[in-house]
Amino acid sequence: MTDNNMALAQLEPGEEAIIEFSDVNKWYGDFHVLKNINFSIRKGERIVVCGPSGSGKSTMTRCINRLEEHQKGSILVDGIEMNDNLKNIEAIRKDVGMVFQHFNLFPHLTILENLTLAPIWVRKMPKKEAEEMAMHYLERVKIANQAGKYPGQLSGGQQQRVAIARGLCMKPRIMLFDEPTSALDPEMIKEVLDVMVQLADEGMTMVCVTHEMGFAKTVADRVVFMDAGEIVEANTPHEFFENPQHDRTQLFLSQILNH
Amino acid sequence: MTDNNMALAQLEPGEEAIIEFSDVNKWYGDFHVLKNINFSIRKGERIVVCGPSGSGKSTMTRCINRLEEHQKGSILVDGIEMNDNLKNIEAIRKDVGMVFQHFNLFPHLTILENLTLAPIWVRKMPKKEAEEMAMHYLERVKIANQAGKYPGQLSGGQQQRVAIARGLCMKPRIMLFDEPTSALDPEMIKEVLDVMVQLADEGMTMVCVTHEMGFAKTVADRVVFMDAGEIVEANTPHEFFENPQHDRTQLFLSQILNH
Amino acid sequence: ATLDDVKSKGFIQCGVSQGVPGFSNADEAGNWSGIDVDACRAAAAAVFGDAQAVKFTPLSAKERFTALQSGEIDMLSRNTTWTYTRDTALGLDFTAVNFYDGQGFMVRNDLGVTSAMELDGATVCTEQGTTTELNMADFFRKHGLSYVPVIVQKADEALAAYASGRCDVFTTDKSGLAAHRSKLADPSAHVILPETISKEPLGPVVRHGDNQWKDIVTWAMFVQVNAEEMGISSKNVAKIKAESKDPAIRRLLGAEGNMGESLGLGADWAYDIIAEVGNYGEVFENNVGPNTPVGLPRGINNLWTEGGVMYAPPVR
Amino acid sequence: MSENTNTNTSFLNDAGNRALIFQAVLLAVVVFVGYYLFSNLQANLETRGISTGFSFLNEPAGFPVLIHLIEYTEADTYGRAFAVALINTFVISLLGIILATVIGVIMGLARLSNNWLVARLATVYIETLRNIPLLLQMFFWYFAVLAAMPHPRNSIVFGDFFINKRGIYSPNPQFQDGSGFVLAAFLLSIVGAFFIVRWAKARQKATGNWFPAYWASFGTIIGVTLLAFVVTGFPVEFDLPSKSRFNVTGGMVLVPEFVAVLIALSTYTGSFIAEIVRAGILSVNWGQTEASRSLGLPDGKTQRLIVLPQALRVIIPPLTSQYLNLAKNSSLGAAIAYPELVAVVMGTTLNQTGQAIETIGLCMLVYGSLSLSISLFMNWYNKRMSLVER
Amino acid sequence: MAIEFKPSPSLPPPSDSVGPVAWVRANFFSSPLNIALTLFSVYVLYLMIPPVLQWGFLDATWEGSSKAACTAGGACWAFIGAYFEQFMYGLYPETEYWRINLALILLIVLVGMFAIKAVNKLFLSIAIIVVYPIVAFILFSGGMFGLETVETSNWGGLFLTTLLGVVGIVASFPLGVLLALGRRSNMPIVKSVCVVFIETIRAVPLITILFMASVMIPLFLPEGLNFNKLLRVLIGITLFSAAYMAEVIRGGLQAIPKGQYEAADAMGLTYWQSMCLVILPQALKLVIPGIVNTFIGLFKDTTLVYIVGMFDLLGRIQAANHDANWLGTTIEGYAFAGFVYWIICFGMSRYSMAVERKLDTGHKRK
Ligand SMILES: Nc1ncnc2c1ncn2[C@@H]1O[C@H](COP(=O)(O)OP(=O)(O)OP(=O)(O)O)[C@@H](O)[C@H]1O
Ligand SMILES: Nc1ncnc2c1ncn2[C@@H]1O[C@H](COP(=O)(O)OP(=O)(O)OP(=O)(O)O)[C@@H](O)[C@H]1O
Ligand SMILES: [Mg+2]
Ligand SMILES: [Mg+2]
Repeated sequence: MTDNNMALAQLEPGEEAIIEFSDVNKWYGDFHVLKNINFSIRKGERIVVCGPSGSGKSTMTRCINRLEEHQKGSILVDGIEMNDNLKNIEAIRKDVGMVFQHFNLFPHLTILENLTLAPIWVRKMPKKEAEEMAMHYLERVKIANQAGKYPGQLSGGQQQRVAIARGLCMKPRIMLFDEPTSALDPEMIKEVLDVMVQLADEGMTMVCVTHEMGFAKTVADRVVFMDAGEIVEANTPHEFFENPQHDRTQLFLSQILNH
Repeated sequence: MTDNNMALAQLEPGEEAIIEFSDVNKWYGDFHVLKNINFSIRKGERIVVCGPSGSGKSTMTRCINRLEEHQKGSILVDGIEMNDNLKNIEAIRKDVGMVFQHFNLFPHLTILENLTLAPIWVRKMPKKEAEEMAMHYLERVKIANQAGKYPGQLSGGQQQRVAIARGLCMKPRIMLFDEPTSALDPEMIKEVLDVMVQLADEGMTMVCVTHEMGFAKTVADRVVFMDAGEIVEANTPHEFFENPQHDRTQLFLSQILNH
Repeated sequence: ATLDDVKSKGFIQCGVSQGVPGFSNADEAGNWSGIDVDACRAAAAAVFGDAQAVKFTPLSAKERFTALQSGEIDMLSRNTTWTYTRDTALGLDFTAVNFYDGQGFMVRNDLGVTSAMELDGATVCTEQGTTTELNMADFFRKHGLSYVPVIVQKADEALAAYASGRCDVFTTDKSGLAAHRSKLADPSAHVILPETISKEPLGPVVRHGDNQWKDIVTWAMFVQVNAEEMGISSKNVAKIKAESKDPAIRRLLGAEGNMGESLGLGADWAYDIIAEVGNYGEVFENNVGPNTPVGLPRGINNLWTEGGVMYAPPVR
Repeated sequence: MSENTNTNTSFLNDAGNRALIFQAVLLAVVVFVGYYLFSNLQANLETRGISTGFSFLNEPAGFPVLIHLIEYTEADTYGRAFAVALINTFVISLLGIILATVIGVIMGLARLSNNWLVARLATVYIETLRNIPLLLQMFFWYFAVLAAMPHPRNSIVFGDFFINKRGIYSPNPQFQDGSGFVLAAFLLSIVGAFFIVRWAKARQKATGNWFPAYWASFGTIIGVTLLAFVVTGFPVEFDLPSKSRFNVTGGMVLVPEFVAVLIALSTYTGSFIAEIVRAGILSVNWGQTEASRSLGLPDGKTQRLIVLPQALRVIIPPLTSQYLNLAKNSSLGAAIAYPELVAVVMGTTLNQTGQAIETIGLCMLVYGSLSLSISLFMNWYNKRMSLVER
Repeated sequence: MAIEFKPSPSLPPPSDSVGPVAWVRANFFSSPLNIALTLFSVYVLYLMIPPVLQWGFLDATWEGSSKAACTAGGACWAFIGAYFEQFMYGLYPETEYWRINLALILLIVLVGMFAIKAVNKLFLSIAIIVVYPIVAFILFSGGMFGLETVETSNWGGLFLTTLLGVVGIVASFPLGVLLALGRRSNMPIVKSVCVVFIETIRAVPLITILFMASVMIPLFLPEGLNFNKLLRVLIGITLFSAAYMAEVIRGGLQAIPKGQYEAADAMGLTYWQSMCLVILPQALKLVIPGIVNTFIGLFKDTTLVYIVGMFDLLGRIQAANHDANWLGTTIEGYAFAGFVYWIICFGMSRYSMAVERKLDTGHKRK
């Protein structure tokens, strides 16, 4: 990594970081999947992560809310160190919402119940209040009229919007998206991206793994390119697309933009 | 059917027909699926069959090697009448190769074993000879290097090419294709069509149910259009595409070419 | 200890057979009767002064010792033969003999067999887990006879196998043969062969290691024999207690002193046994005597004074 | 101080520590319960003077056993009686498994038959037997069918075969001098048959011509053996069964207890296997059959070369558990006087020796190892089959 | 210019390819083998049906008070009539039958109330799982509220069979869930304890477990501590079916996609919250057919209690078969028992298949 991008991966002194990776390493068995990740994310920043398949994008993202454990280095989220301490993990998960590629809605619960589950059981919110809040978020993703249905009765795009609303219901300070549109048909991708753009406009801190380069250009503050478990390049979208520093990045961009 | 197309469905007197449908009728229960099919195919001719879903294309094709029984009329293949006589059926099946939409390779046998199975057990060929022949055909479809693998380890396009090679291994005089490319991804379609074009160039008699109109234009001697169990129109590709006689054909072509 | 246990439960759990008329058998209403049942009732009368304070657990022969060892039952009264091994190695203690028996054979009349010596080559049915199984083996070995053993889990099923013709011979204790014969469709079509091939002293059994409880069960039986010897029966016991001058009788019935104390029981323990269950002779007559369907003669089970072997140590 | 409480709570909150503590507690509970039960047991055995240990296995048993495939008399030890029972359990399980498989395959195929009547009959068979308790079926075969059989005096007679309440009697071959020669001829012909098959395979590989090797080798075995008999002048005498005073004596006999257990076990398990076979065959895509047919393979070869090998992969895992069930269910034979493990060991032996812990433990051990070996074998077989796939 | 296309009319199929004649030909006589099979089947039916009809119905005797009344040569159903109440209730006092009937009706009403929308399902479940067993127990054993005490040794017949089956399955359910969760745990000791328990139980026959329960448990308890034989047998049956239940439930747990666990984790639900709220509701729904099948197996297996000296339906029939008045009615007894078991087990298996079909479609998107 050149000094140039390095600078963009680290923050200026004095800036407030909401997520901080220092020397993070992770192995699956013998397989070194994350190598020496050093990276900080400012409050309110919108990060897009891209890179070839298997490069460790998902793994890195999932380390942020401890769906995966890292073995070396430290991750600080909102000032809390990520370790085995259950209290810490709980606290962080309350603050971090996540949206998955395959939505992972709970099929046995209605849309409304999907949304109120965590507020009621984790935040101990009264049911009524939780439902009001849920309806609010459902309106924001424009499917309030589907509240009583089951996930199986919705289209993929609608389901993904519900998943986003479910993440928001915990009023997280950070939202993680792991390829939220890659399981969707083209018409539905737009629905979902629209909602995400809207969220970005509201100043939510976002980490989004995606190959939707249009989305990256519009909303990202920085684009991170990973390969083979390393951050190869991190830069503003303009710099990233117009003037990639690394030949690996150039190759990747040529492939993905031609497609 | 007008007399005009009729002429194209029937042969001139004196021409040698390798497949001959006369007044063929077939019912599934009460459902009249083939209605009065009269149609002859010359030796070495390449026929493309198209038509809307459910029109009886597959059924007609499968009658040629008696995967389906017809109830009225007669089908002659290579001069042999199609009836309940097991000897006849066996004789015809040796002469007719078939390629299915879903490949239907035998998953518990290697590619090579898939190819040599019928030569060894039906043609009583020595194993060594059968394997040499199989390798020859595998080379023709350009996957000789996969001979030792199992079907599950190949891509769809490769599997379909193996299926074609398997059909060829019986040295059939006629090859039937039932939508051989419709289960494939776009890149793979080309692989398979290339092999089929090559076959056509060698003068094999072919009956091919497909909606690949490009293929039809390039290789077909005649295109047959079916609807509701009838042959609506049968004509040279040029006439068929440029100057369809029937409104039904026009409608179908307008739909399929726009797509 | 078992006595404390029993007292706190309020009843004696007694293992009996699953249905041998005259020994232990339940009627349609589930009321149990028989010699073995009365042994349990005698103990209950001694402990509680109430012969009905008993619950019965019907057991097959093969279950019975385990049930006793494991503590599932407090006493076993299930025409069980007193043998050396059982007394010493099984963790059991035999108390007294309430019926002297011997093993015999039953066959169909129409076979024309008159002696057990003619049974060469016969198929023999018996119940599993009894001394019968062993005695039968010994008998045939001793006389060099061949036989086919069919050993069935439960007595009733062994009998059913015999009745259905699976076997030529049914063997068990002779009293049992008589009892079982009464359960066959046509009892007179079957004959009990004269040979008695073993000694079968039957009696209640308790767990090893609890002498007090063993004494209670033992002496409950002895009291009944002594009572018969002294001419005390359930009908006259109240009168005798009030009137008798015989110190032996007065001691026995608790009119004088407290013989029950050393057993941990009350002074009336013997009185209660006789009053509620009767003396040995009564028990015999009521359950298996000549006037019952089983119809056994008193034979060696008579008092020693009458030519039998029933002899109980004195209560003093 | 605050630091102190912090480390304290974080110790308990640490996921790893929690797991450790939880497991330690569980382990402690398991050990404690085990110890508690064991000490009670010891105390109880002690106070009641129950003998312990396995020395009883060397003492004479004194009881007879109806069916013994090894030499056994009343004078033999409990250990030998145990061995006899063990063999009886093995034999009934093995025969049951074979028979149940045959019945299951036939019934499974019959249920798929395109003959309506055959399919219905098979359905009735399957749905009836699998929904009735096995013990009831055993009782039925033993008590009800037995009662309907004729008395020995009125045996059903087929030549030298007798059928009556006491069993099925057949001649028992007694081998005389010279039968060694016949045996040798028999073994040789098996070896020969093996070579015929190998030769036929090689020839087919080389020339493609098929030779009916299995029939030929079958014929060879029969022919050579018969020839040897003729040459040696039939050195076999048959101990023929004949009626005697009580029974039919002599010959070989299959006693009703054995027959009833075998029929009940195999028909009952067969009904489950039939469903497994059916499901396995249905799981093979119809396209496979069509592809095979369009290659010109006749239906028989299609089934043998294409459908069955694929169906087997689906069939084997559930089949394994049926075999396990059958082996365990053989213990019900105890209820109808078949002298298998439970009857002899947990029944008579336990009763004569009073050693419940040892005898029941022994039985559980045997069944445990029986189950284990069947499932190990089937896993191995399964692995071999599925290796072929990928 | 373009010719209009009119599909030709569909004609009826030739008479020899449809209709009963064609059906018969296709199903019975399509090939020589088929003809042989048909003839064979007809012969089997001929061997079986007329004698069974003759015996079971035409020549049967329906009333009478002993075997002597059955003179027609056919089945002696009078035997079943005479013993019917014992077969159903065992030796339970006749005057108290209403208690069992009442408990049964209560159960049916409670379960039936699931169909009513207005009823709160949670309360109903609690009523069935917690309150009902207590009520039923009091009804059955009495000794309270002026009800006469009925010894458990007098419980028997179909009543006992059902009791064993239902209690066994209901009680083994929570245990099975715990064992299944334990077996999937990544804590090695928890996992091995569960694996050892499950595999040991599954390796041995039920009869050894029943035998242990009925005679050996007291050997492991301190002297004086002892409890009812029925209870001990119930514990044995429960442990036994819990091991099988655990495997069924484990199958359901495995079928839940990993994403569901992850989504629950990401929301901050604790282990037990995510199990109870997210995973188990889905997993259990998936394995309802498996649970019903386990129940069918258990229901049939309850007959083994007869071997340890309890008189369930089969036991009562076996006992009645030895009644001197009714000797020779063995087949009738077994036929009746077979019929009862068959109705119940077959009914349940059909039910489970229906559930399976419903779940199959229910999960898909329309
Ligand atoms: N549970 C696991 N065990 C072992 N290896 C894993 C596991 N999960 C992921 N991997 C491997 O780690 C590497 C990185 O995986 P990751 O899912 O983070 O990649 P990615 O960049 O998100 O790829 P994609 O674009 O395909 O989602 C891959 O090579 C993958 O095979
Ligand atoms: N086995 C069958 N039983 C009953 N009806 C059938 C059967 N097979 C096909 N059909 C019906 O016969 C009609 C013709 O089927 P066929 O498969 O020949 O159509 P097709 O022209 O090949 O259509 P597609 O393009 O969808 O493959 C359809 O309406 C179909 O539903
Ligand atoms: Mg990923
Ligand atoms: Mg088609």
